[in-house]
Amino acid sequence: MSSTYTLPVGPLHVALEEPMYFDVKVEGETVRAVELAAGHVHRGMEALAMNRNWFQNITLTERVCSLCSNSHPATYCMALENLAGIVVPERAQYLRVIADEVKRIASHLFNVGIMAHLVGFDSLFMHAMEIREIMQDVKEGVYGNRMNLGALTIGGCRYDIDEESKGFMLDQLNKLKPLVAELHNVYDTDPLIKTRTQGIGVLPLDKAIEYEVVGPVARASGVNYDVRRKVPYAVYPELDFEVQTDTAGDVHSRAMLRIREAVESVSILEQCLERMPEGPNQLPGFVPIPKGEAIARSEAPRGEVFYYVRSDGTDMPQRLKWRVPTYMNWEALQVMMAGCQVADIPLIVNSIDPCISCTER
Amino acid sequence: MSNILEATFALLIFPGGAAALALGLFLKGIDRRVAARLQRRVGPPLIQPALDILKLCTKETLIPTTANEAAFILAPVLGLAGVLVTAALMPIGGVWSGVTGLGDLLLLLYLLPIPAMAFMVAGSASSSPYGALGFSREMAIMFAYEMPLIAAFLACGARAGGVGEAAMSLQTIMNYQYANGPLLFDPVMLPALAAMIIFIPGTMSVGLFDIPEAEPEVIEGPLLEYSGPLLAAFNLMSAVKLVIVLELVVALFWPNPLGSSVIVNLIWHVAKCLILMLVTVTCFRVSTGRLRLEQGFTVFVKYAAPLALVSLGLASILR
Amino acid sequence: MFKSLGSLVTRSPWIYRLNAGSCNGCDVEMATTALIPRYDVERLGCKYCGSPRHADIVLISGPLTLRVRDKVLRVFDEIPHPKVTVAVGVCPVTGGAFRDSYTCDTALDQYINLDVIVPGCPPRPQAIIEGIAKALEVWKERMEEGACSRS
Amino acid sequence: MLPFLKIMVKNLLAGPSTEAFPFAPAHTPARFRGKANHDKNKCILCGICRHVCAAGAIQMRVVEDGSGVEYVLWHNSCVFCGLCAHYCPTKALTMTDDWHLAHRGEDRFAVREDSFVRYGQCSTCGARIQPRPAVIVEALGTRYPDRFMMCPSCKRESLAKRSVPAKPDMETSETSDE
Amino acid sequence: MNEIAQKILTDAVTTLLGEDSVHWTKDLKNNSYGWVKLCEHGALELLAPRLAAARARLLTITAYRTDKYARVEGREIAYHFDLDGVVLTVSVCVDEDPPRVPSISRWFRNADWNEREFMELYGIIVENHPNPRRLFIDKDLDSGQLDKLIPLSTMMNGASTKTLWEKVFSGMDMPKWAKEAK
Repeated sequence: MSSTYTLPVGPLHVALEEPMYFDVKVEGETVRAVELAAGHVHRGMEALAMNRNWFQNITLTERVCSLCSNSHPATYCMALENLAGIVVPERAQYLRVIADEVKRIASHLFNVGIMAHLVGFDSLFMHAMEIREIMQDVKEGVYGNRMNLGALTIGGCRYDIDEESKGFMLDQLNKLKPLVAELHNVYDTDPLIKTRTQGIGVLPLDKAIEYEVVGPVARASGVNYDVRRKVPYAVYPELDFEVQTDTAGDVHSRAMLRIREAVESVSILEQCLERMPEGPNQLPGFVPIPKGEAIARSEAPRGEVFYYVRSDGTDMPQRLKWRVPTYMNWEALQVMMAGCQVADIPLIVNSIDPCISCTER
Repeated sequence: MSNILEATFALLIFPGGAAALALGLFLKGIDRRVAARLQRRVGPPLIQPALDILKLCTKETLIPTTANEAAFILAPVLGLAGVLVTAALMPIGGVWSGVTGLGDLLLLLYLLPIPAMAFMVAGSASSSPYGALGFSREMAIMFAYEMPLIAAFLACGARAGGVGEAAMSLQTIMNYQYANGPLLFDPVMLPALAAMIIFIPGTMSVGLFDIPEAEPEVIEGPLLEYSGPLLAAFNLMSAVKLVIVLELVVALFWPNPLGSSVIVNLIWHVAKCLILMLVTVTCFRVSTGRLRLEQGFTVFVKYAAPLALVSLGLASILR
Repeated sequence: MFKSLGSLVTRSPWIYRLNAGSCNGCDVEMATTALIPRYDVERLGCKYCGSPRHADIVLISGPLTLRVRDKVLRVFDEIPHPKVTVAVGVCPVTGGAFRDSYTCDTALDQYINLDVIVPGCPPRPQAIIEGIAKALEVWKERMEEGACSRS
Repeated sequence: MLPFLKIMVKNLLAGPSTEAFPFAPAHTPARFRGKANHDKNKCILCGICRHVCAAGAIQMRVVEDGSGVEYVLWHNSCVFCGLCAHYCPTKALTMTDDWHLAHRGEDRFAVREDSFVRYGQCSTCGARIQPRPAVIVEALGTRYPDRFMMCPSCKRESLAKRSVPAKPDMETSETSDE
Repeated sequence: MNEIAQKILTDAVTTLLGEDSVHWTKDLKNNSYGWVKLCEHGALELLAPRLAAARARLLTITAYRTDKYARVEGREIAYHFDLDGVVLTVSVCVDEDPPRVPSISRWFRNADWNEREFMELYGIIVENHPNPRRLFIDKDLDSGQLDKLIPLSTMMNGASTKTLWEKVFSGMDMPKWAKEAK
């Protein structure tokens, strides 16, 4: 079995949520080379964005990717607000943070759940997904949809949290907390999870810097970069949370980091619900967008999201460009996958929490 | 004449053939239902495996153009036939003593790998890289689990037959147990039992050892290209294989009947198989994930085989 | 005879998920529907399968991008008859938010007959289950007509 | 040693967490964004819903005799974002919590919100004006409801007739009623 | 922290392009954004190594037409760099025909994908690119899709949408109001 052969992974592969094509050169069970082919989910969204007006783009950017569907319109609105000098009411800023963190918890739990599925531990996958359902219920109950919250508008938020939904949210968080702690323990101590994920897909610190990876992938390798702290936005400067980092840089440490971040997010949510001031949740009327250019960044579940907007004074963007975290992380896969086993490919790919629809737009 | 009739009956109706199929599907149904309960689900109805087979039979059969057609079709058919024959040979304590003169362990050793062989032929015949990968994995894991299996066989034989007297007949082992109590409660045989308990999920490819058919890695391996009735044959094969493997372990370690009534003994036998399956298959697959190939290999070589050898050694010395 | 067979056979629908370039919202919801205890489609006999050759019901999501089109159609062709197609989300029908993109071939029904459509962006799991139930009706009708072969 | 075993036992004791659906109705939260509902009695045909709709799910066409507009919201194009309802000035468009939209493929063009919005008529000359639904007129509580129902030219005329003693600020506020 | 990074970036730019070549803005949360305009792309090859030496990282690259509908010729490419939370945007004018810019992937590894992207979307030639293959768009499509933008009116009534809507209006069934009217 020493001869090398090519194993096509994808584009429509069960282990991948989305179409992505890898040509994996395999020798026996060991991976010798990986080549990526992208573009299956390229929907030409940047061209679409230039042909839709400012309002339509709120919805369009939300459809870039459904797992971080709140970060996109939030960053887009922030870019527009930077451009037009709009001051968002404080309550709306809190509401935005709440929407972001709810999505973050759900997204991280989804990722660690899928990891369990990929090592064949379906019961643990189901357990993690059941925990995620608590957050899904929050999304459905407070926002009205399980994936695309539709929470944002230019100059504020479309939804408000009244006493009833606040109580509902706190109940759900209380339900969630012990379960996430238990899940953390399972992932931390289960011998199978450990044997399958520790020391796999290692990305050392110097490589992480060289490949300029972002988000949990970078933080698990020891890069302390969280947009929420580095480039403060919304009300993050006033909130008390810690940026999670790790040094191992393997599949296991990335998963653990995500669970720890979910725990931090729960605490952020509680702080927000407690401190949220009274006031309007959005600016009245329509705000004109002047000519100019602006940039906004935010921390999506997968890492840094970057938006660049350029307006020529009409009701459509002259150019709307966004860069998503996975775009930065893809290339680092070649470092992680070097010399791994066939069985580890899905695990390593999943550990960067790939969002192909984000990347290819 | 009556011998031939008896053998035909054994092959087609009981305990091979129809009875084995029914028992296999029943066990699979229970397995799925209990697994669902352990995962906080309701689970499918008990007859679900049978419904699946029925459904598959109404589906179209697609054969990949690049496949070796004859091997592609023959693999599941021969695999199923092989397990059905094997099932007819399996003795059931107090009910059926196996086809006389045939129920010996050496023959079983030849027959047991048939399903794995069928998988391998299927994997290589389908000419897909995943099939090939599944093939090589199945082969590696088979070599690994055959070792503890043979060692455990020998240990039981040695315990039942004594030094120098190779008791390579299941009947002898069972008779020994009827006389001296089941080997299950024999401390000397405990390591061998442990090895067999690791062997069952290994040969059934569940839990830690779900390696050849791993869905996210090799997309169900050799089964990838199969559809319709041929896939149904594979599913039936694996159901009957489950029955054989469980019956084998029951025969080796606890074949003792409950009384003289055939019906009671039959129910008792099924109950033992069921409990064994719940522990070694259902709970095992629900509470674990899958190992990498070389890790799975290590489990058999490093733990299961030595355990069985310990029993073999003890059994040989103590006699 | 076909009648009783139809009602028995449709109790074992195996599901295959086909992503034609979706934003992954529908895919995540399909995975949720198919796999987690809260919705437990295994009650209905559903099984989520990894190979298209094992499938009976195909859930399609996404606006069918040009790059993935041929691959989707090839995989779809590998699904044995009788099969039932369910469009999850509006993208396969009209493109949804991605309508008229230069890379989207939008109307999937030019290539594949969509038997059931579940609108939503993404539809909630219960709606997907409803769609699967509708698909079972379609399948049953086909079995009763005896239209099992490749048409 | 095996932390999951504990969860497994707990699962077994807790019993299934499966919802009864599809064998019983499913719970739907009040805020759920299901299909949009268009109330023709509130619509003033301002078109903001069509303007903000990213999915192009709303189309309005003047019918042949010019008496009104056929308003179609096609659920197979709608992405259920709710922006139309958010920006609708008269709340003629609302998001309902109805998610039972799964349908057969052959019905794909029939799954839509369909209404006919009749144009308003100038109370004086009978010319075609934007709809002036009673609900809206009441809600606005305009000081000169009769003038509100006029076409722009009749309104101008009516204003001119009584413009001799008119206060300028009042007129500006009236014109904004339009 | 912010000031230091801002100073490093300013120095890197001004030593090459002179004082006042970088213009700083702040958003409401006091984050700094620097804007540099390069009217001649040769300077990019000199600026990029300086920024790399200052340990800035490339966020992304945005290419665009100076006029969206190409009524006026001219493209610009904006390179967005980040140093410890401070963003510096270097806009490079690309006026020649055919448009061309030098590759900066020698200094910034992740420029690779970005450059391939605007290569295929705007038909801009990148000189010395290590791997100039298509990235996202299908080989059946022409490059420069975003270069020749279709005006909104055509877009709104894109062919496929139009056919679909004709079917909606012609109605597989009669609308309710029409039935009532009869």
